[in-house]
Amino acid sequence: MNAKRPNLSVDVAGIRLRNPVMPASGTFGYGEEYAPFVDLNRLGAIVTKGLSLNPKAGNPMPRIAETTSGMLNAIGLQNVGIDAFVAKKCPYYREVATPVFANFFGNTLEEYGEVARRLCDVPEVTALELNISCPNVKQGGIVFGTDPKAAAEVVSLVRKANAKPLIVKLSPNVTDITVIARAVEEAGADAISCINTLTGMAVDIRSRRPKIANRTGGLSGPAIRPVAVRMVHQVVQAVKVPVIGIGGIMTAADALEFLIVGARAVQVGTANFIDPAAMLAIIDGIEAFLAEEGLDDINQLIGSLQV
Amino acid sequence: MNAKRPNLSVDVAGIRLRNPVMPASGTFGYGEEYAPFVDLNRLGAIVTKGLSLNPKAGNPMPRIAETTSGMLNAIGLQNVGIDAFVAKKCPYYREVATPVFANFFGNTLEEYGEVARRLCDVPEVTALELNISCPNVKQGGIVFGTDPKAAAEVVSLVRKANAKPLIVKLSPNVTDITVIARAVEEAGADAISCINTLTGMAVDIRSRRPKIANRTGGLSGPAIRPVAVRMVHQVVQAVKVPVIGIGGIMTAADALEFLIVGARAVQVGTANFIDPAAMLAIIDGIEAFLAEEGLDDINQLIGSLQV
Amino acid sequence: MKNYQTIILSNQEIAPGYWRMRILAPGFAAVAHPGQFVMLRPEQPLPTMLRRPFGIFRTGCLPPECSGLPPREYMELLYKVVGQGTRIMSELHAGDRVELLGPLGRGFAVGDNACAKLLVGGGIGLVPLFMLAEALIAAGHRVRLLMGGRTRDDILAVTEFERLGVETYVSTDDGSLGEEGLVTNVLERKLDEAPCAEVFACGPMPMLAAVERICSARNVPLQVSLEAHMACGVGACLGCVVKGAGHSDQRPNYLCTCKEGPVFAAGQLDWGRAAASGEGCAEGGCRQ
Amino acid sequence: MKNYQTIILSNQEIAPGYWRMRILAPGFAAVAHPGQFVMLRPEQPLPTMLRRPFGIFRTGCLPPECSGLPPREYMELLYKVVGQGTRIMSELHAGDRVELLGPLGRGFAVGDNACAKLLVGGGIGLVPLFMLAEALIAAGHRVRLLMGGRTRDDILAVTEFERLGVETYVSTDDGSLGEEGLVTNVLERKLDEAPCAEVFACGPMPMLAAVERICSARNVPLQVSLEAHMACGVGACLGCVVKGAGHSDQRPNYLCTCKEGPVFAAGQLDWGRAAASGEGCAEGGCRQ
Ligand SMILES: Cc1cc2nc3c(=O)[nH]c(=O)nc-3n(C[C@H](O)[C@H](O)[C@H](O)COP(=O)(O)OP(=O)(O)OC[C@H]3O[C@@H](n4cnc5c(N)ncnc54)[C@H](O)[C@@H]3O)c2cc1C
Ligand SMILES: Cc1cc2nc3c(=O)[nH]c(=O)nc-3n(C[C@H](O)[C@H](O)[C@H](O)COP(=O)(O)OP(=O)(O)OC[C@H]3O[C@@H](n4cnc5c(N)ncnc54)[C@H](O)[C@@H]3O)c2cc1C
Ligand SMILES: Cc1cc2nc3c(=O)[nH]c(=O)nc-3n(C[C@H](O)[C@H](O)[C@H](O)COP(=O)(O)O)c2cc1C
Ligand SMILES: Cc1cc2nc3c(=O)[nH]c(=O)nc-3n(C[C@H](O)[C@H](O)[C@H](O)COP(=O)(O)O)c2cc1C
Ligand code: FES
Ligand code: FES
Repeated sequence: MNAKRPNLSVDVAGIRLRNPVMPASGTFGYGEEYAPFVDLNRLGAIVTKGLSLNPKAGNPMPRIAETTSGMLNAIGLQNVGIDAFVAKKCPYYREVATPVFANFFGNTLEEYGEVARRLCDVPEVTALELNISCPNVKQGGIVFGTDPKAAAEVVSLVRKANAKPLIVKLSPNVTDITVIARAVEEAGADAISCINTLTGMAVDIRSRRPKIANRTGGLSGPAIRPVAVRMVHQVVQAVKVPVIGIGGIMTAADALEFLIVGARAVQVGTANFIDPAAMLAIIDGIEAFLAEEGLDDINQLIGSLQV
Repeated sequence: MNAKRPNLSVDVAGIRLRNPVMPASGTFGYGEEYAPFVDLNRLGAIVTKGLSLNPKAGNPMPRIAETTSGMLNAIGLQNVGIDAFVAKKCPYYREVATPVFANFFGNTLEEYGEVARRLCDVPEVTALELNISCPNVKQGGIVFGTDPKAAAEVVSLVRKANAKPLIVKLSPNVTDITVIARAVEEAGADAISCINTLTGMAVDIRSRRPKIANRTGGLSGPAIRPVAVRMVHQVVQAVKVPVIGIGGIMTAADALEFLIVGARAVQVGTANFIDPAAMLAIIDGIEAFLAEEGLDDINQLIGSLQV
Repeated sequence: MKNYQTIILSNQEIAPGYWRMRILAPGFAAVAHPGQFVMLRPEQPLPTMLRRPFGIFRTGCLPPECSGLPPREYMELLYKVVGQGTRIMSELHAGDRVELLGPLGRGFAVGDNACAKLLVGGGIGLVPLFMLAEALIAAGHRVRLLMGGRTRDDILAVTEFERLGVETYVSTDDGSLGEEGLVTNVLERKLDEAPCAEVFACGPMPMLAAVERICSARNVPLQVSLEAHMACGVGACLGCVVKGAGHSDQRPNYLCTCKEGPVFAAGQLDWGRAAASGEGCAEGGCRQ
Repeated sequence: MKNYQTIILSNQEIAPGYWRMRILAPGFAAVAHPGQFVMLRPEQPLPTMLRRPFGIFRTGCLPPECSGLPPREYMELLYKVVGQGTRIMSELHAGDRVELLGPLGRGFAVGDNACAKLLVGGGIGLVPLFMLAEALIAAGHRVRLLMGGRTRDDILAVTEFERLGVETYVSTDDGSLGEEGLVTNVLERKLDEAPCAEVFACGPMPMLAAVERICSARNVPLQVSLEAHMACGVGACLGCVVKGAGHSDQRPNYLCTCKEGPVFAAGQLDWGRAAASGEGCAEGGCRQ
């Protein structure tokens, strides 16, 4: 046995994280909600729920439904809005020694730009995570993240509006994710996180109604993990910037799959609902795995896929 | 209780099926393999494994891996080739009073056309199911089914080569499945079946190798059902031809979700491996549901989604 | 609020389709308030994965045993088998491991109002009322339980309320137990008899909407306990929202059932819409 | 071949990590051949879903009981806990329901060759050899079992073979039981002593490859039982293929492990590639 504990720290978008494990946006509130279960100082980063320029009401109820080894959600990006976030949520982060990634979105290019600008002078926010899985209301609802040109446009705009490290989060609902990944890299992304949820639907057969009011919702959870691992594998090969792997991570073994295909860090989403302390178990499990395998640095494992 | 048994028969591509339940290609062999467990005369149709012009070797081992509520396969479309199919497998179908759908594919336009032609004079084959989830080797490996123009081209070619009812099976690995669906409808498809498998990957964390030799494989099983239901829902609204729903159907309740969103029939894939008699249970379950709901015809249920 | 990794002490069917599960939970009783809930999950590989929300029926303590077993604090659920998750729960045995997150949410507010306390329960909605009754009785209040159900099988634990000293009035839709008819008819009658009252209700949404109409027409204070589909139970996912009073698309007023509820003062909620929607719970979202 | 929906009669750990499961299976014994296998699945909601393949260790019959229970035919598995599926199996109890598909595949061919029979088992690879030994002994053959494992914990059921009248030779990598070294060393010695022999082997692929080299060098007939990841078990999915003799990309010769195997005459297989690949089973695909 290795007496020294293996190094877990990784660099993402120029930020040193104490370990590669962080929550996925929208599944961990603003962090504070989980403080009774998780010592936030043990996480690699905190990722906020998606923020928008104005407070957003979100979708009607019901908003969630369970599916086989997955869940659908159509929260509708409900959030307090960027100003309330800065005023009411950020002060809490001063007590936490963990970098905060602010996830945000917009319905127009201008909105994206404006949110980015308002986060410039917020010292509590270390980096931006740009969610491009949102419909562009001005361009007929086409999702920013499914068109490489629209994706590049929003990324360069945000890039100019705010100098903080910029992570761009990709949608999996595309024919070729590497095209989008390359477009956002060229436009200035410092890192890429993927994947967001797959669009899905479930029906209550008795009432003949969709199980969620919005009809379709985002599928997350272990069901989607193979799709996520595949996409992360593809993106890692297509770009030079670090990639954060997301999708169905429940255990350390799941997280390791992403790291082995080359993800520099991972985000844990749905698992937080099932076990509020899931991320801590994942961090401990990764450390134990490294020790078992005789590796003294997690960076030896990252991208170690044998093909 | 309704004394009369509810009508289960549906029309797909001009063919009357005794019920809407049939196997998904590649999960039921040529039918004969499951004859010890399933009375083939009880099925709506028999769908063969994917056939190609020449016998195809398929991929190296391992070819399958289980994932959470799903499985990955990379069989590589191994098959006996169209001529051996006609000579050796078709005679068996003469003893079965169930329509046979021949699923087939090609690596070039010409191959698609030639297979279709060779199926012209095969009376045992009732309809063609065209699998367009294959890479077009001549056009740099771009998958026929991910590009509306390529998809339309192969469909019209096959349409001309063979007058039998033509079902086109769509790939889910696209940004907007309705674009492909409309393209193949315009090109002459009599029905659309969807979905084929989602591309996925899994890694053995100890050996750091992909769990299947081909690296990526097709994800099937209940994990993908919400994605499949969503896509069927979209396609049903986008086209006029009947749609056959596929993806993660394990139980009658699962099949009913597809029928309610508007699928005229369903295919059962991975479930056959778990329970060889799964399709019979699904047929019985659909019939029982209709009776419980006081419906005397399955067509009253099809497309009954309340939105 | 704690995540217990603990075991089941017993799990028994008490009426067709209704089960009572006793779970070892040291320290739970001291922090649990009437009307709070837990998120539960069997600790075994399962195809369902989200925790299920359940009201806290009661807490208690097993005395030490001759065998030397020390006293054991427990909490109890009463649950109805409605789908896959509750069916799996009903197949668990004493000794099986479960994960229990709780106590969660905001329970009933027990103020100093001296009027009679009317508890209105519909079916399994009875659950959060038992600890409330215990607290009210302990505080010296007169407590009546109006308990409604479809048939006699849906009337649960009434004798346990009676043992506390609660006056109980049972009604069933089919008259198979107690009075025939809706529990809301009984409520109207009781309020007409003695208008100085405070009402606490839990049950299906149509029942709650009717209770709300009855109480607001008479200016009787009302608290209701709602249900909503939940993922996290701690206010993080925003899956469980209901529309609060004055909610509009322009000025959203969302409330989290899990964190700001499940018990709400009737005045906090948007009843117009909730009643119209006919959903099993008021509709809406999380106020920030 | 039948799909049994049946129950477990017993499930016991017989060595660290190795379990023996007895399953009620009327009519199974009459149709099961040595070397065949079953596909098994616990009949309960599970996150894993595919059936797992297991060799048939033996079949038998429980005598009628005083309680009036009639005689009960069963089949027995010996299995090693290696992953989630086998772990879940090890947590099952008598009375739990399982689905059992079988007997499946092609077992050992027992010809009229009069030479001595050498059975070579590596670890859990011992399983299909027991019924083979029974059949060979019954046919009057002299049967020897060469059993290898990493440590003494991997040497199973040897006394049961001895009770049949099989001569057993145990070797372990660490010498903790029997001879220290590889089972293939023992095989070479035995064949040198008495070259008129027929070999039947089951175990990890490197062992099988070594056995094949030893036997083909001496022209000794060999049958091997292979493992492959399986989905259907009946020849429909083509997931379980191995490369047959003379296989090439141009002229593929694929064999289904589930249908044309799991037992193959060594000459049917493509050993060059299989040995080189170092996989847990020979590589390849299904001949049509
Ligand atoms: C605060 C609160 C307290 C509750 N207390 C009790 C109680 O004491 N006893 C009791 O029997 N039931 C109670 N319920 C309802 C209980 O949570 C559901 O019956 C249960 O989740 C159904 O799970 P299932 O898997 O059997 O059903 P399914 O219908 O298969 O569940 C599918 C999904 O829908 C959710 N769901 C289904 N019905 C409900 C519902 N009525 N409320 C919330 N989510 C639902 C499930 O949690 C699951 O995520 C309570 C619900 C809430 C929100
Ligand atoms: C014909 C045949 C006979 C067998 N007989 C026995 C036996 O008698 N006793 C015994 O202990 N084991 C036997 N095995 C191996 C046994 O099937 C695997 O150990 C078991 O499937 C592992 O399942 P798991 O979920 O615990 O492991 P996991 O590794 O979690 O399984 C993941 C997937 O891989 C498959 N898999 C993993 N290892 C193997 C393997 N070695 N062979 C085939 N599939 C595998 C599983 O079936 C599953 O689909 C046999 C295999 C075959 C093909
Ligand atoms: C309830 C819920 C809310 C989410 N909200 C957001 C969000 O606001 N912004 C975002 O980029 N992703 C959001 N996501 C997606 C997750 O961050 C993550 O990409 C996805 O859930 C896949 O990971 P998982 O399988 O580990 O949950 C949300 C997911 C869930 C389940
Ligand atoms: C082992 C296997 C082989 C398959 N082979 C084919 C094939 O040859 N042609 C085809 O169109 N689809 C093939 N499919 C896809 C299925 O027909 C079906 O579209 C998919 O599995 C989703 O359905 P399911 O979730 O019910 O399995 C195959 C699927 C599996 C699992
Ligand atoms: S259940 Fe997640 S916010 Fe209420
Ligand atoms: S396991 Fe399906 S063909 Fe062998």
